[in-house]
Amino acid sequence: AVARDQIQIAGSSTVLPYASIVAEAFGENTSFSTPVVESGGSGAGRKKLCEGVGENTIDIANSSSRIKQSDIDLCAANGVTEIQEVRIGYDGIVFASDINGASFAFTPADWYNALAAKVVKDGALVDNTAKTWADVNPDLPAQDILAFIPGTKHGTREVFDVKVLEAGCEATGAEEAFKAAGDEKAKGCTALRTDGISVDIDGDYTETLARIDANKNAIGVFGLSFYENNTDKLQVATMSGINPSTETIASGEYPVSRPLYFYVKNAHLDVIPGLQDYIEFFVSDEIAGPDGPLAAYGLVSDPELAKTQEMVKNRTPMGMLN
Amino acid sequence: MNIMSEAATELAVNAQTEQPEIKMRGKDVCVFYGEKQALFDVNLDIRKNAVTALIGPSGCGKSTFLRCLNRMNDTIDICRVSGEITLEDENIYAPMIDVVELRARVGMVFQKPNPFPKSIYENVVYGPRIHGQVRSRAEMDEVVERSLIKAGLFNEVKDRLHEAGTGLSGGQQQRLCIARAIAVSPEVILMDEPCSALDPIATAKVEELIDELRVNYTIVIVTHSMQQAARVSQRTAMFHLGKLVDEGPTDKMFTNPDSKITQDYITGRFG
Amino acid sequence: MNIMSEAATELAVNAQTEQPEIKMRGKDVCVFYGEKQALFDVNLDIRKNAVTALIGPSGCGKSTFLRCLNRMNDTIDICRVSGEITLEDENIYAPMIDVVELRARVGMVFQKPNPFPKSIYENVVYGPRIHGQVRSRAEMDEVVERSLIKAGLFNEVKDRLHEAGTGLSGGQQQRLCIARAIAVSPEVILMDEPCSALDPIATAKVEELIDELRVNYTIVIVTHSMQQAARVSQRTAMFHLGKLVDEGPTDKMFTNPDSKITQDYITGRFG
Amino acid sequence: MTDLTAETSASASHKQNRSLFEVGERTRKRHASERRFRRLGLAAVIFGILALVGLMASILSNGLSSFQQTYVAIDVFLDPAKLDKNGNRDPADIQKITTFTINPLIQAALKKTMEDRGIEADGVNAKKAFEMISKEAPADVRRYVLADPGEIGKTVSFELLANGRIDGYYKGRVTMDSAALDRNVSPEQLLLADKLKQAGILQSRFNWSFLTAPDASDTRPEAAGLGVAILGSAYMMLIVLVLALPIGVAASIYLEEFAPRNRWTDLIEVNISNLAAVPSIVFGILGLAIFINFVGLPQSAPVVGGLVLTLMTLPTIIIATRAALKAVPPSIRDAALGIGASKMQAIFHHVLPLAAPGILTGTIIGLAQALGETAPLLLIGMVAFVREYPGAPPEGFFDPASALPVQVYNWTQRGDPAFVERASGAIIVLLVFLLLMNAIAVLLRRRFERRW
Amino acid sequence: MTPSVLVLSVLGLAIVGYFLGRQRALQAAARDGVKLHSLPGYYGQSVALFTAVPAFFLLGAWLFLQPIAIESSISGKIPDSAIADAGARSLIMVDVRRIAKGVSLLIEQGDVTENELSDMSAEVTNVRAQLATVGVALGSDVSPVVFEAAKEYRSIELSGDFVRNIAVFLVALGFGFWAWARVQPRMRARNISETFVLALLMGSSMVAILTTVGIVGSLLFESVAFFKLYPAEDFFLSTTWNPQFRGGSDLGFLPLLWGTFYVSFVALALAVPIGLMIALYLAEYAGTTLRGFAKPAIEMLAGIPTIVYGLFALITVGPFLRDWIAQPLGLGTSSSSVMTAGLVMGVMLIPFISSLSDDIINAVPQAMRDGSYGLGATKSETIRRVILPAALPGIVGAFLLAASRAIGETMIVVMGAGAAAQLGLNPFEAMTTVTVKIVSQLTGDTEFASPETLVAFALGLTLFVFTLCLNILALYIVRKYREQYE
Ligand SMILES: Nc1ncnc2c1ncn2[C@@H]1O[C@H](COP(=O)(O)OP(=O)(O)OP(=O)(O)O)[C@@H](O)[C@H]1O
Ligand SMILES: Nc1ncnc2c1ncn2[C@@H]1O[C@H](COP(=O)(O)OP(=O)(O)OP(=O)(O)O)[C@@H](O)[C@H]1O
Ligand SMILES: [Mg+2]
Ligand SMILES: [Mg+2]
Repeated sequence: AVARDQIQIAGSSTVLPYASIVAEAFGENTSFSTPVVESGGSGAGRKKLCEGVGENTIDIANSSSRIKQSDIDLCAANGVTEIQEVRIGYDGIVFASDINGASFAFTPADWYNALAAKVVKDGALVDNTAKTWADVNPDLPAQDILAFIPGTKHGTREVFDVKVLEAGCEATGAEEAFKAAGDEKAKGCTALRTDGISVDIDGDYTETLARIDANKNAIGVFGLSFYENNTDKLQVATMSGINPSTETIASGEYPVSRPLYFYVKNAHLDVIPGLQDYIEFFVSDEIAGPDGPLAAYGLVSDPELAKTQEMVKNRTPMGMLN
Repeated sequence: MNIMSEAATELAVNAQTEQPEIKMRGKDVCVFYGEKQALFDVNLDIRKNAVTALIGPSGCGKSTFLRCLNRMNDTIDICRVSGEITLEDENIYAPMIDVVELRARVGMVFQKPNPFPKSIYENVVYGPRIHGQVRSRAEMDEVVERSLIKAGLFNEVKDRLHEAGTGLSGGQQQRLCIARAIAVSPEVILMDEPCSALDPIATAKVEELIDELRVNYTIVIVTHSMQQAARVSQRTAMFHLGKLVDEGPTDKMFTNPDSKITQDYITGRFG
Repeated sequence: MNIMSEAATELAVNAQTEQPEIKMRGKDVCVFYGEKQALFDVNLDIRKNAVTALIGPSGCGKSTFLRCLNRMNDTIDICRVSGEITLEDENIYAPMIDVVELRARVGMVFQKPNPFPKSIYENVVYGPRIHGQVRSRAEMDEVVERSLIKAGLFNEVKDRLHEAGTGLSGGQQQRLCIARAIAVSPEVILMDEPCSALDPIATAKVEELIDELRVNYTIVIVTHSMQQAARVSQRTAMFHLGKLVDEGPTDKMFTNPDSKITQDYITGRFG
Repeated sequence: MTDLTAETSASASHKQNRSLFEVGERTRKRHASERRFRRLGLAAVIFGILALVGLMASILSNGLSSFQQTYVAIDVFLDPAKLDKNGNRDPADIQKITTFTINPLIQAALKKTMEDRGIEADGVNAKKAFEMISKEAPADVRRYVLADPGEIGKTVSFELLANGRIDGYYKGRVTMDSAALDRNVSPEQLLLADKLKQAGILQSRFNWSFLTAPDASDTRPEAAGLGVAILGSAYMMLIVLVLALPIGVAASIYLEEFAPRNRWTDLIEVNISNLAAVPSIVFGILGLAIFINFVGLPQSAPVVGGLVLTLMTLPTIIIATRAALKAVPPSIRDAALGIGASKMQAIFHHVLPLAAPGILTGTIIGLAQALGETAPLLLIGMVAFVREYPGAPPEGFFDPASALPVQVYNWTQRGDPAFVERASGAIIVLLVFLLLMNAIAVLLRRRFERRW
Repeated sequence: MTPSVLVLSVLGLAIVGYFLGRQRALQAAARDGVKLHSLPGYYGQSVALFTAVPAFFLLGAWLFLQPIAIESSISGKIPDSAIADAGARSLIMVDVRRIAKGVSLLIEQGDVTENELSDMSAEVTNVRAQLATVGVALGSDVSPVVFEAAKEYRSIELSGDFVRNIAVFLVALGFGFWAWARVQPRMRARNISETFVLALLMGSSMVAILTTVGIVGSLLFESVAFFKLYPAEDFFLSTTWNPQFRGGSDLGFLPLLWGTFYVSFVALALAVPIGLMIALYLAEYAGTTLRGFAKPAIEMLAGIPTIVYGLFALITVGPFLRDWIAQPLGLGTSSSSVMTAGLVMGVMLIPFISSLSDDIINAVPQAMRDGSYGLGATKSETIRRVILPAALPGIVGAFLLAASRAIGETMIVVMGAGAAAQLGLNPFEAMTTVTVKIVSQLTGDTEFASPETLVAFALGLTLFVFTLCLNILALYIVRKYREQYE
């Protein structure tokens, strides 16, 4: 059998749009076939990557979070010893509501006080009873709290937990209270109320948008690029006073964002036609740079892109996880 | 068995000498299945409290005529009936007639025993219940007992009234169907070859029952067996190719029929 | 018709005076359906080139015996047969017997006409084809014509050989089934109430046919009609409750049977 | 008559009779309940049909517009200075030109066309005007040039796709109001589009490429098509048909006609009906484990999808086929056996043709289910962005492809609202597929039924 | 000769055998003047079958056993020292196989000749790069030991293949000849080929069993891994479902099971009465025209992709129920709810109930209806009191099929009922089902080897066992009540 002539990519559905933009441009501008980009989740993608070396395994896994040690171990056990880790940029996570509704300016603490199961009131942990945003923060509109947040399957939820809830937990002093109450790791910070005010969305952003359409006073969590495609329906809220944009995120001012990655199986590099070209193409300035199509679509360009380009050129496999 | 059928014949003779009372009457009955005519101008009187047997070769229209008598033919889409059939001088094919009530008064028992897949008790009580003839549990019990006794089945099944009716033997099932028909207190009972699926012993039982029922009901029975007709009926009507060819007291029909066809049929020249 | 059946009786008498040749023979045949025994030690000889009628009340085991003769009972899972049945002195229940071949030699016609839903031509030619008896188109045409002629159907259908067999009338269908059975040139033809679904005219036709076929084939026929048995058969076997109670030349059986049961049955005391 | 009735009823021995013409209170109630029941039944039927009509209407109203597409007709000068710097028309060199190089050519062409026609672009600069053309356009031009390098240096007229928002404007999805809020399009651009339309530069026509083109990335909804998905679905249905039908029928024949009734066949029976209840994603798990990891078949290939869907549809086909076999009157079997056909011959010559209509129905239901299924494909890599057409069978079965439901699923997830319309369009195509299959089944069934 | 060519040539032999066998039968019959037992084609078939089947069996067994045999012999020759640094022995063997395959490819493409190969050694040549040119990927550079092993692997394999080809051919020819020689008019050729067909039919029915085995197998392995990471009693008994990214998740099965039941219940509560009424109306009342149109139209409902239903639930039904029922009654403000998903799913299930029940109702013997009409019952009385009870076992079957679909449905639940796993009674609250969580945990961003992902397999297995029990119950019910009429 002659090797397959298409690059096979699998993994995160967050990275999928970017990967498919690049794949399309790659197919258009080179003599190689357009790569096949599967969605199916970061976890499954990394698992497929680590299935082994060979034609019927994938070449690249997209991931919306860093690879885990367990995945690396699995890879090693299956003979996949060299993996490159390529960070392609940052994904901004924004909070948006219906365009015709009230505008919001949030802080992580507001979100914590609105959604957490237990909040600090007068120095004690009590059950959260806030009904409206004004109950949480008098500066916010007196609108019923209803939040559509990513379900626990989404990598976005992890970012939301860390960058918003835990930050808010700390800011409101709840973290200390949890620790004082014997919850060493302050796991209570990410425990959400279950009275229907915070709604997990296991689907994608289109579902969140449709739900906002059906519940005009709700606030949803979106990716920046999704929001930018739907600015006629959604208005974005500021976080800690910063308006989310590719610039504010790149500069680190806007707090809620996360890096996106893909992982390349080095063993396939010279085997699958165009694989090396593809990854170089992906991280090239024309594509992943601040003026490239990815940035235009809402990916926040990585300020350290040059380093990545260098690494890709040298095929440097990733080292130990730190 | 012989004794019984002789007794029946005797009774029939008596009945004839009395003023006959007509329960149902067919006047110029024609039946069409779609294009095909199955009955041609049948004129037949059914006498009260007597057993009338319809005989004739296969496909001659016996069942068709029988099913006209309680308008069971209505369930066949393509079937059209013309002429007049009266029950106590009311035309049952008149437009304002309520078929449901008609059928309560003219019950039917079929060739193949067809008990409902329910308990014996439920089978019997089904008719009275839909007609609102029973209200209390006690009334139902009574109806069930009475009907089963009349059908000569009570002793055989009294301990298992709540077991499935379909679990009975063929002959018992047919008697259960008769009990079910009796339970709504009909005036006329139509039977379409009620014994053709039964073994000889069960047949004898059912024939005996028919003879007993004659006292209270008017019975019309279709049969293929000349012997059976002779045994159970007082009057016999002979059909051939959709026409009523002969009709009269059973003993006369079997000894000295008017028509050549009947004679040939009875003596086995054809059929 | 009368003339015909008288002629048949005459022939039968002649046949009797000759040395009878036995085509099939049942020895101590017992049949069980699961736990239930349907036949008890039946011993019956089927004579060659004669029509043997099996009579008896419903459920007595006529069909069961008939179906043993070409092992059609094999298709019923719960059916077990003991004893011996021979065709020309070969035991057809011997382990090495090929049922398919047996059934080619002992054909069967059923109560309800069951032509294949194919053309008349295909119906007739099917048997010869699977048995490799025809190869060329011409051979097929010939077989079809010959069989249909023998079955007395050719003139009626010769213009529509390629129309559906199911489009024929009941009597024609039954004759088509007979033609189909004849087409494979069997030695014995079994018929289970072949006329019970037919009208008198069709019945007469089929009976006539049976009489003609007797010259070339051995025929066993089950019938409910005493008249029919008298008309078409040379020998009659009477079954009752799974036992063979009487057997002999038809005319003797109908005038002077050995057993009381037969006499009662024939004279219509029961059944 | 009433007199007569009175007389006879008086003489009746065991009960008094009413005239058949008087309808009792109770009977009237029974008739009323009869009518109610009947109406209830009719209402249920109407509910079912209304549900269908409602769903169909919503699909059609959302999706029909995807069969129309807006194009921009302009003449592009294929500048040799940009496209062939060396001037030797060497295909290897031309191969290296990128869409980024071509962009300015189109931008210039648009500007020139507007100037030639005297169209004023108030408040829309050349770059903004160029944005009204799809990002697919340079790729079209590049393909054209690569196919025929001799054209370099000429001015060629192109029909380029308009941007999705402009297209949406003519389909009512984008309005002046929404454009004011939309970052991707401005009201000025829409005004310009109107002018271009008047000048005949912008035109709408039937969108064949929706049926033939491959999928496109999130930035070009206007270029996305169903070509690969239709091929993929067709390949998979072919595999399902070729495998599931014979296996299903064979299994049914065995179970219905030959198998002894015992614990073992009970087990098979329970198994089959249980497989019908297994969530479809579990079949995906099975496919991944067996066909890809164990057998080593490729990812994203229709062959794997077809195999998985085969396993998924088998129970449906078996259940339907068994019912159809059961419904064939035993007299047919007897007839065949009676003239010396073997059991196998009786079944294959007579029973099977008679059961064919029922088998077909079951097959169609099974195929319909398989045709609309996404979840199992998720795990075997067919829920993917695929732009290359799979090759011709049989090799094509092993090439990556997507499928119609996958395309629906993917498109409903994308950010650009133009994809919603595409997804509905894809559903329409899917339903047309279904109707086609049904029509074929109906035709076949007619053929078989005529032989009854 | 590759296996596929071998298969084709054996098939060719079989075809030749067919004609020879047929001819011999005809000749023998003509010569001896005997009738053939079977049609001539059957003799041909029997020869063809004897040619092909044993050969294929041998080939199959060989293909299965040869690699195992070679593997064990080669793997024994690799010194432990070569393995210590490069990972497990089995991994090395994977490389050996891959290199052997690649080398064959190289030779096939003419890049290397056999002679060059025997001189080639991993120290001098960059085997990895060379193999890459033919599309064979290797995880690392090739050590000499491994390369030598690969060469040996290849040579044993080559000779093995050679012997295999010869053996298969001999078997085909031998059995074919034997069968051919055996052909004589009285041979029961039809029985032989029918026995073979029967075996084929039986084999097909085995596919269902194999599928089940495959499903259980592919679920079991990962399920076991899951239960090693997460206590089984928590999974089965805990009432909270709350997966977390950083571990410490609660993965209680009960809320999902409850959601599954609740949603299915609502769906069936809509679909069963409506579907049944449709079936009754179409079977007992409707004229042929309405029936001819309505039945396929309603069946179309089953063919619409579920994602369409999902969107319908999300955009239309959900908000409608919230605004007009849930909020006015004070039952909640959620637009995604058990009710939404249930009702929409109910619509999808209608045809399953109506079509199957329709067939079953039509199968109720006319005698039952006649019996009831003969007693003076109206049509609806007959339907309610006689037909429905008689058809009940069959309707239970239809019900179960619909229930199975309800349990297995994903898209409608995701979009209609939401993703919140909770135990609650309020039908206007969001809930979720087992199937939804299988899909979302499996396609999520959590790492694969974590309990949060592996739980999907445990869920699948549990659901499988569950539906199996349901089906056994159904079989029992149907058995018990079947054949009441007939
Ligand atoms: N439902 C029907 N549709 C069309 N024709 C029918 C139908 N029922 C009966 N017939 C025809 O009407 C004629 C009379 O049939 P009927 O059943 O009344 O005969 P029968 O005397 O009862 O016969 P048997 O003794 O066989 O029961 C026959 O020719 C028959 O074919
Ligand atoms: N398939 C079967 N399973 C169980 N019992 C059967 C089966 N077929 C027939 N029997 C029983 O065997 C006995 C003889 O039946 P058979 O059909 O031979 O009677 P018959 O004389 O042909 O009756 P008929 O005149 O009604 O056709 C009957 O008691 C019948 O109930
Ligand atoms: Mg009749
Ligand atoms: Mg019989």
